[in-house]
Amino acid sequence: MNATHHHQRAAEQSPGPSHFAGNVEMDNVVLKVNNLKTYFFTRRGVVRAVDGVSFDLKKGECLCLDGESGCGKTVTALSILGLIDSPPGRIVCGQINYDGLDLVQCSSRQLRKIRGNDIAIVFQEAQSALNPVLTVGDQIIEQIKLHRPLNYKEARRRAVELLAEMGIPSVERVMNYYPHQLSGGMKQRALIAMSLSCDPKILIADEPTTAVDVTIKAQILDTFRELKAKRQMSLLFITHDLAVVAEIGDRAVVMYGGKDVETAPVSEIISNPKHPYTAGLIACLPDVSKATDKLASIPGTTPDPLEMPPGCAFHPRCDRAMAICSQQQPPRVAVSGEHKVSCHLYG
Amino acid sequence: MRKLLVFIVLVLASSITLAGCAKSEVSDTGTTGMATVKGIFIEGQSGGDAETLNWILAADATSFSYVGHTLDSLATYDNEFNIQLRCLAKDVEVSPDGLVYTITIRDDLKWSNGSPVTAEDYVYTLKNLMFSDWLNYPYKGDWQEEVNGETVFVTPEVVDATTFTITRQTVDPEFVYTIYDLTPYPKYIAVNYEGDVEAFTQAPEFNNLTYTGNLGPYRFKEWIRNDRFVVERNPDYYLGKDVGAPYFEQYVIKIFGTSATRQAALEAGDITYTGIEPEQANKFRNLPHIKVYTVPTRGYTLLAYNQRANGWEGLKDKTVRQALSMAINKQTISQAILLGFAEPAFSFIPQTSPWFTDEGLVQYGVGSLYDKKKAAELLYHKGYGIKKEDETIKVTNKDGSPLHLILAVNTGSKPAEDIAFLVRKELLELGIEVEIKLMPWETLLRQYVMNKVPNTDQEPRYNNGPEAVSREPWDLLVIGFNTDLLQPSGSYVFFASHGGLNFMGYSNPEVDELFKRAKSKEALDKEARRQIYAELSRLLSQEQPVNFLVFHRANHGFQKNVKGIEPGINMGYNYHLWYFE
Amino acid sequence: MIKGLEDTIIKLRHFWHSNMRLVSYYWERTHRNRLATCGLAFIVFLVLLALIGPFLTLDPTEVNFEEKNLPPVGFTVEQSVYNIETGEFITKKVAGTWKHPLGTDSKGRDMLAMIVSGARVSLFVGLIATGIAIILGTIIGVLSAYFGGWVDNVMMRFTDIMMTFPFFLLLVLIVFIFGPSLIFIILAIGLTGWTGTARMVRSESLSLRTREFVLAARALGASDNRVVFRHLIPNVISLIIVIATLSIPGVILAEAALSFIGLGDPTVPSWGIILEAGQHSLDTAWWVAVEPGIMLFLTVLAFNFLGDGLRDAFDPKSQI
Amino acid sequence: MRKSWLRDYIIRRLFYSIIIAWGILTVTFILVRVGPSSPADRYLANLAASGQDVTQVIAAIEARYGVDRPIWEQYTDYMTNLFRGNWGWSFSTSMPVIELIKKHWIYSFQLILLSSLFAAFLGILIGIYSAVKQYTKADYTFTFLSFIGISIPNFWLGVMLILIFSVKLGLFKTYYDTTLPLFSIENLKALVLPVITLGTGMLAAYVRYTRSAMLDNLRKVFVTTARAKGLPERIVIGKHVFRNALLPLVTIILFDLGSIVFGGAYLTEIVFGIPGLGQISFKAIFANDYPVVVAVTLIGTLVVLLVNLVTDIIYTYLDPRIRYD
Repeated sequence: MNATHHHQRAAEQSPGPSHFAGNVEMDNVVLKVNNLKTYFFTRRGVVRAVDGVSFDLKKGECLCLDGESGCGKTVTALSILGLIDSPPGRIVCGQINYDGLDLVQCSSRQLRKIRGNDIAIVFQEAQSALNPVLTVGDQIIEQIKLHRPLNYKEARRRAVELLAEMGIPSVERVMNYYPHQLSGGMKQRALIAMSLSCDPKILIADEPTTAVDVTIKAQILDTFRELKAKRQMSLLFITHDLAVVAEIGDRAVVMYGGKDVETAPVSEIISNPKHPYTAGLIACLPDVSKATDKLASIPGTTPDPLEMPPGCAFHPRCDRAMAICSQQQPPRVAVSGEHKVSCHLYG
Repeated sequence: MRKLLVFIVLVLASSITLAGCAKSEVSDTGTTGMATVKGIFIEGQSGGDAETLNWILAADATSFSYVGHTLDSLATYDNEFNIQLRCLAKDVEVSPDGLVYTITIRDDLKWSNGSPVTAEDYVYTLKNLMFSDWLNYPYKGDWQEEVNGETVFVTPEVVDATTFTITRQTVDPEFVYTIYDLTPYPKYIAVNYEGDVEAFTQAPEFNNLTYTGNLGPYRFKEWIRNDRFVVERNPDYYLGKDVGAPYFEQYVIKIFGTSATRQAALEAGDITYTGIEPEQANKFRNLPHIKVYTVPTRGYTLLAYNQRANGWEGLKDKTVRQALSMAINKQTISQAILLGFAEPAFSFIPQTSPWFTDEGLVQYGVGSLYDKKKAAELLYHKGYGIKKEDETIKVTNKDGSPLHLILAVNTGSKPAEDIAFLVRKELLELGIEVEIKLMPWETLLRQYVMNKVPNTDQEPRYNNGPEAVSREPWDLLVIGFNTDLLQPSGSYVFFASHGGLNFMGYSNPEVDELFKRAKSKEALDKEARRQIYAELSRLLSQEQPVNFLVFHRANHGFQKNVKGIEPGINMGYNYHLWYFE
Repeated sequence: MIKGLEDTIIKLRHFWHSNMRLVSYYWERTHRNRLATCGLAFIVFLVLLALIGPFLTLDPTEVNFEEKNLPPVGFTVEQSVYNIETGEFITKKVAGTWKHPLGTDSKGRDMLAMIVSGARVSLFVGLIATGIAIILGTIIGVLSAYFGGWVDNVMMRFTDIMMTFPFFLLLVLIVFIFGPSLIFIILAIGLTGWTGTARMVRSESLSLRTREFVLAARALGASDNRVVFRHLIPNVISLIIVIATLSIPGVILAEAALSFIGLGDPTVPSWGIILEAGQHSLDTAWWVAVEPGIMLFLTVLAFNFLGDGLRDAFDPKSQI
Repeated sequence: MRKSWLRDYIIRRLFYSIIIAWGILTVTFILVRVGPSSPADRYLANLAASGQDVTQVIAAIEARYGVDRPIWEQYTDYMTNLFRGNWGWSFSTSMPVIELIKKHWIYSFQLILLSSLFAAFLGILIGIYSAVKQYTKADYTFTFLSFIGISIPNFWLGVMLILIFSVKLGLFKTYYDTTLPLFSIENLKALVLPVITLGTGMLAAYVRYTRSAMLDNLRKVFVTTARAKGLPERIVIGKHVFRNALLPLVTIILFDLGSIVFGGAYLTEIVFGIPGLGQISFKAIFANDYPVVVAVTLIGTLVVLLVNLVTDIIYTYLDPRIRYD
């Protein structure tokens, strides 16, 4: 109660997102997403998959996008790369600033130059993210040749190096393997190797640990950590798993119903969640120290994307909902320098 | 080569008969001076390809016509039935008793290897091939006669290199026409295959006509099955030595799937000649680049009355047949169905035959003898009918039950089908219900035409005696017959009691006797024969063993630049003298 | 007694409701597809035409050579008759009349009446032959899947042979041998056309066989008969409906093709038979070939539209 | 590693194909021979006209072609000869069956090949376009047209094309001209209408198959991966999506190729008077010429079986996941 009060005050002192636009750390920001809205215009209605998301990605940091499935994380990632299927999807407003460019306004040719080269992405299911009828080698070489002026031999050599770097055994053979001949972990690594093949400045990882089992998950997280350390690149890590966030993230953006509800450094999110939703998520984390019979969970289900509740989308599930919650969108307030939250509790 | 008597009423615009031989002398049109050898003549046909060029094995007229381009027969005739003896034969002489035929062939005839064609080749062909048991020439019956109840072959004999005789034991004044059609096989090749039917069937020389030497206006070039038969100009042709004939580089017979595409090809100028259907005749006449010739044919369509045990009993009665014939309008058939390209028939001898006479001919189905009311009355008087209140007569069975007749007809022939429907319509007006049974030609033959005596192990034939019946019962049947203009006696097979094709079971001793007399010594006298045919015609027109319906006319469409054509019943007889302008 | 009746009624009502819900659900999904709706409407129209049309039109067998080859309303053609005496043609212009709105054929039969009675034949052939093929295919497919082992092996090898057999040639052979009667044509098409159904039903049943409710039924000791007829077949019904709808046009076309090459039943005027006659007089009376062709085309199109719509409706994958 | 199982598989399939071919051969032989009609049928009427004893002559003619013997004997005879490479003598066309086939296969082949190429090329292009532009006007138009294409009876289409383009407009000959040199523009022109006739149905079907196969793959994650790599759309569609869509397409196209040999090609040949194997075997059925019917059926069957086998083998290269065990 006390903490809440404190943050409320802090928000009053530094109102509005414009505050950190002029941040001194601006040079450090490699990707800036501002008020991004990506809607899907389907026959049954408009799905506001991403409905006003803003965040910065700084150089060398690992920013986690967290939230339940369907909250718009993946769509945000795809919007950054301009990979929204159109129709039915469309970025209706917002800016994505990268390297002096607004990616939303970029021509598809400019975007293609950035994709895979400056910004790469790793999808969650390596099984379906790799083309089943092309060899692993071919798929990596293809990307290298696309962005680098290398001949086939050189591209191949680089691909072999990358795979070896990812810790894949007998690389030469694996190059000629088709995806189905690899194990799940190997596939994931191959995919990561592919995304790294052009030394991207930003790597987006879309739930790379969801489809694999626990030991591999740990290995992959290790890989990412090493990468970040070694390569000085920014990582946008998408996950629904706060445990993963805690393990790898520097900062986190919590999303709900297409909106970023809370943004803060990871340590603060874990120790001092402001938004009731974030708090709920953290409460759901299995805590080994406490022996409880059952896992906690947030009551209710994620809202129907076609019928988003008015006001704060979370209010039907929120145990601290107020009258205003169902009427007005909560404003974004900064509870501390790096900690922002959208909730009427702090308005 | 053989002319076939029964025709499937299929395509009425039948192809012209390209005579097995043609005049050697320049025809009096005197146009040959302008003729030069050029161009390819393409004849369009629909209705199937030939089977074989090895003609002794053939069953179909198309096969004989293909071979005819490369191989002349002994003799032929022109449109006025003048016999042209200057073909392969120099002379065919009949002894006064009508038994010995002496044939003298030309001495400049050569096989392909250069050896002369001799009388020996002819006699060999007759004796060792056509009369042989191993080869089973299907039409050897033409060369057989009945002597003391036994069927024997006529006797051919070589006299010298260019002369041979054929001796009969019985007189047949019209046998000479069979001889005219004779073509030879080369003995020097045929001996290699003698006795081995399989080898003979597959003999490359016979199947590719490589032996024909100078015997025909054209030489075999190519035959693509179901597509085209191509012969090329034979520069050595014995009749062309002086005049340079024939004048076409190639003669092509092109096979089409339908008459529609065939005619369209003529219109487009893709082909030189084809038959024209009645519906199209006027259109083609008005085309500037086409010349249409309308000529009589040998074909006639008839309605057979089943007088066997499985037909309606009434049909055995002459009056009933007459009454039915009286109810069917032949004008409608010739005008509405065939659009004028037919004339009413009253007997089996058409107007175009030299033996035709209309003296005493009873003309059922036209004029005053097309009278439904009278027909109904006739039937009523025979007991087949009931009078209704308004005095009109409804034709019924004798017991007053409705009369139901079965009319069989083959499919694939539009005129035949149309006629069947017309017959049904006409008879319905008398109160007779006619059920039309449509079926393929072979089915019609096997189940309705062929017959056998029930409960015996007889093989079905077309006429298995008076007790025989067909497998399926029928009453009426639409069919086409060919008549031979020069030898009408051939029609005995249809109308004589024992005639091989008398499937309707008609029997009249008087008719039998007349046919016999037409083939006897008495008929050697032409006037006597004319009398016999007149009597036959009159008798059959009155007896109505069948309802003779119409004789057909055919339309032949040519590109206008084809010259030298003499239209007529046998218009192809001089085709080797045709040329492109 | 009354209690039993009540139970039955309740059960029936329940059955009716649950099924009607399903039916209306599928209808809703099919209906959404505009083309499928058009197809269904045309088929309904066609069925009505076939059922009551013959009572409204002229007699299709009535010939009248005085009125032959009349063009459809709005067209004029020239017709001429040859005069054998003068060698000249008497030509007249003939215009289509409302008595024969679609014209007449070369026998003067009313084309409209023939098209209408042709609809009867073509639909009859389509439905019966498809019925035979579908029933055979379903039985073979279900049994194959259910029993597996050597039964499956034998049946599927036989299906393989049938599938490899050049279908149309087989059809032509059978009809040629047994004669072109409608019954044989239907039987020939039905008896040769089941292979696809058998394959599809088999694979569908194979996946059903391992599903819980079948396993449960078998565990509870249900007889083979019961499992096959109560559990397997009802569950492949939707698949079968789709196959049937998509097979009917094929069957109608097969009959027409047979007629076209001269192996149709000449006594029953199907569209194919009319078309065959018409192609010989394309130049004189084009409408005789064009009209049945259009009907054939529209019918096949309608069934394809409907079949496609149904497939989408029944296919859970295509849910949007 | 791949080779050994593939070889075993091919051997197994070949063996199996031989059995199927033999089965079909036997059934066809029996079907043709048990029919009520006889090769002598065409003599029926004319024989009687010459006053012959029909039965005797028919018996003689049947003996000439060896069809008077017990069917079992004819069958073993035929099979023995076939095994020795002797395909028999066609008595309705008077030439060795093998010669007949040698002379006529090319007409069927060029028709089928050109139609397939035409249909596959255009069909795949339109299908891809339609899928990529899903739910646009162009897509709806092509989908609708493809429905029309599969519904139009191809023999009727042929007749209509002749009526319009040959009869009314005079742009083409009303028949196929066999005198044209095989590799010439004229020949290509002569095949335009037949190819359209035969190809339209196939084209429409391929549009539909391609469209749905492409749609199946367009939404897959690996396509997004490919785009995320920065690949141009042309390569994403052409290489990544199409390579995957090709799998079902190859089966369908090759399967169609087998089935049209005896379906549409048959009718097209008849409509346009193309003297191909279809037309030849069709005439042979009516003439009871069993050596031709059986031989053509056998060839058709072998083609289908071979094509199926080739499809399976191609498949292993197109889809590395496939293994036949």
